Amino acid sequence: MTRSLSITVDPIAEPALVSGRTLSPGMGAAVSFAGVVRGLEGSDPITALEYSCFVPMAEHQFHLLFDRLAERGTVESVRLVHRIGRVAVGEASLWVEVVSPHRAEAFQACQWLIDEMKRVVPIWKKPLRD
Amino acid sequence: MTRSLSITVDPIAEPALVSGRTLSPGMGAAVSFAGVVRGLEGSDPITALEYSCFVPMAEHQFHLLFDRLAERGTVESVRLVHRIGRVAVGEASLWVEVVSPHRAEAFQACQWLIDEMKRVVPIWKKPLRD
Amino acid sequence: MTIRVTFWSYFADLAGCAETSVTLPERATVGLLLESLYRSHPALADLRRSTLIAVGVEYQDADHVLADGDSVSLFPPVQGG
Amino acid sequence: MTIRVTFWSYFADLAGCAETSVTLPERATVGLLLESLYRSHPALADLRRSTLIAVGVEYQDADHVLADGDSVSLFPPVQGG
Repeated sequence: MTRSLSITVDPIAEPALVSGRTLSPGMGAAVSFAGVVRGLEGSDPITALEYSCFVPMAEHQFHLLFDRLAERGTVESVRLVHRIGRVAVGEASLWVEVVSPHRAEAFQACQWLIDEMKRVVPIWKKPLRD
Repeated sequence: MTRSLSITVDPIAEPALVSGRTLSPGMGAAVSFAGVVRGLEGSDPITALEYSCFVPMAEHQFHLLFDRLAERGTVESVRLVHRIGRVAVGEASLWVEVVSPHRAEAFQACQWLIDEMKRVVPIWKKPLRD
Repeated sequence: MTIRVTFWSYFADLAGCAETSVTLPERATVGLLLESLYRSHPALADLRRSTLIAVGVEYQDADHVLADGDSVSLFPPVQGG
Repeated sequence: MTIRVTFWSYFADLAGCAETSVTLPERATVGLLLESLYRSHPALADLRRSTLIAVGVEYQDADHVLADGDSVSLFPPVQGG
């Protein structure tokens, strides 16, 4: 399973990421998710989220999750970009793509990865109202 | 709910579709799916799939499905492109994107739409081995 | 009345044509149309249990009453995606 | 032995610092470290049930035995995505 991980302060360039996708001939499904900062945190309007990250541990924990995906044997490729620092409303903080032979596996793996990330990867967010 | 449907013989330009996404400030999740022609149909190698389509009925049936998504009230936007005609191995035949406030809804709606499409939308495929 | 019938996907190969017309009594049902078609195109009869039927752009079943000028489509299970 | 402790996210605000050092007897556990930290930083003690603890880059629980030079992180539930 190929894996690509980026934890970055740069904006997430989704079109370029999509252009960069490579598929072997056995692959039939690419599921991707973009998580975008909403203008409300609870019921309060915000302008941005400030993401902080314990980067070495986040990278390690992401790779432990990728290891578990690889063990399934049904995922050909996973790519994940998490933006940190200030992310304005309407901008993506997270992009995940999973490529598999069949769509059910790709959907399930993509959702599993996001759920697990939200449990174990040390990233936190703070609402900004400036 | 905004909806965009294209049934086309042209290649699916995913990066341009992603660039064209618009989100209102309440939206937090965009899930997209690309269905790609695999090099094997069952256990036989193929070079392409030839998709045929009863276009007016396909459009009508897609819109009935979009109507049902709209009734949920949790989907802001759905965009779907189905390529017909000859689609080579490694090329996308289907692209679907669902935008919702939260990711669970977006994942569920995207999968539901594909499942229902495969039940009711009159499109058929024939393996080509030339 | 005259009903135009279109066969989609490999149903056209089985029927030996992509389109045909069937003359039926007024207020005939889809079921009556199918009986007529299965006599003239017996290869389709074997697949009747998996056959999908549309009148215009809507799915219909055997009880549906046809009207003069209706276009009926017969096709195998769909396979989009 | 000396253990370096880092507080992440709003735990740094509650602790009044992002990092501190604690001197403990050899083979002290994470639990003993926490007892010491909760005495010196009582605002953290209220959140002990939701506190996550890592030694280096691995999650550990209170039974984990520390070694000299270990870096321990305390943080609230994570919120990525």
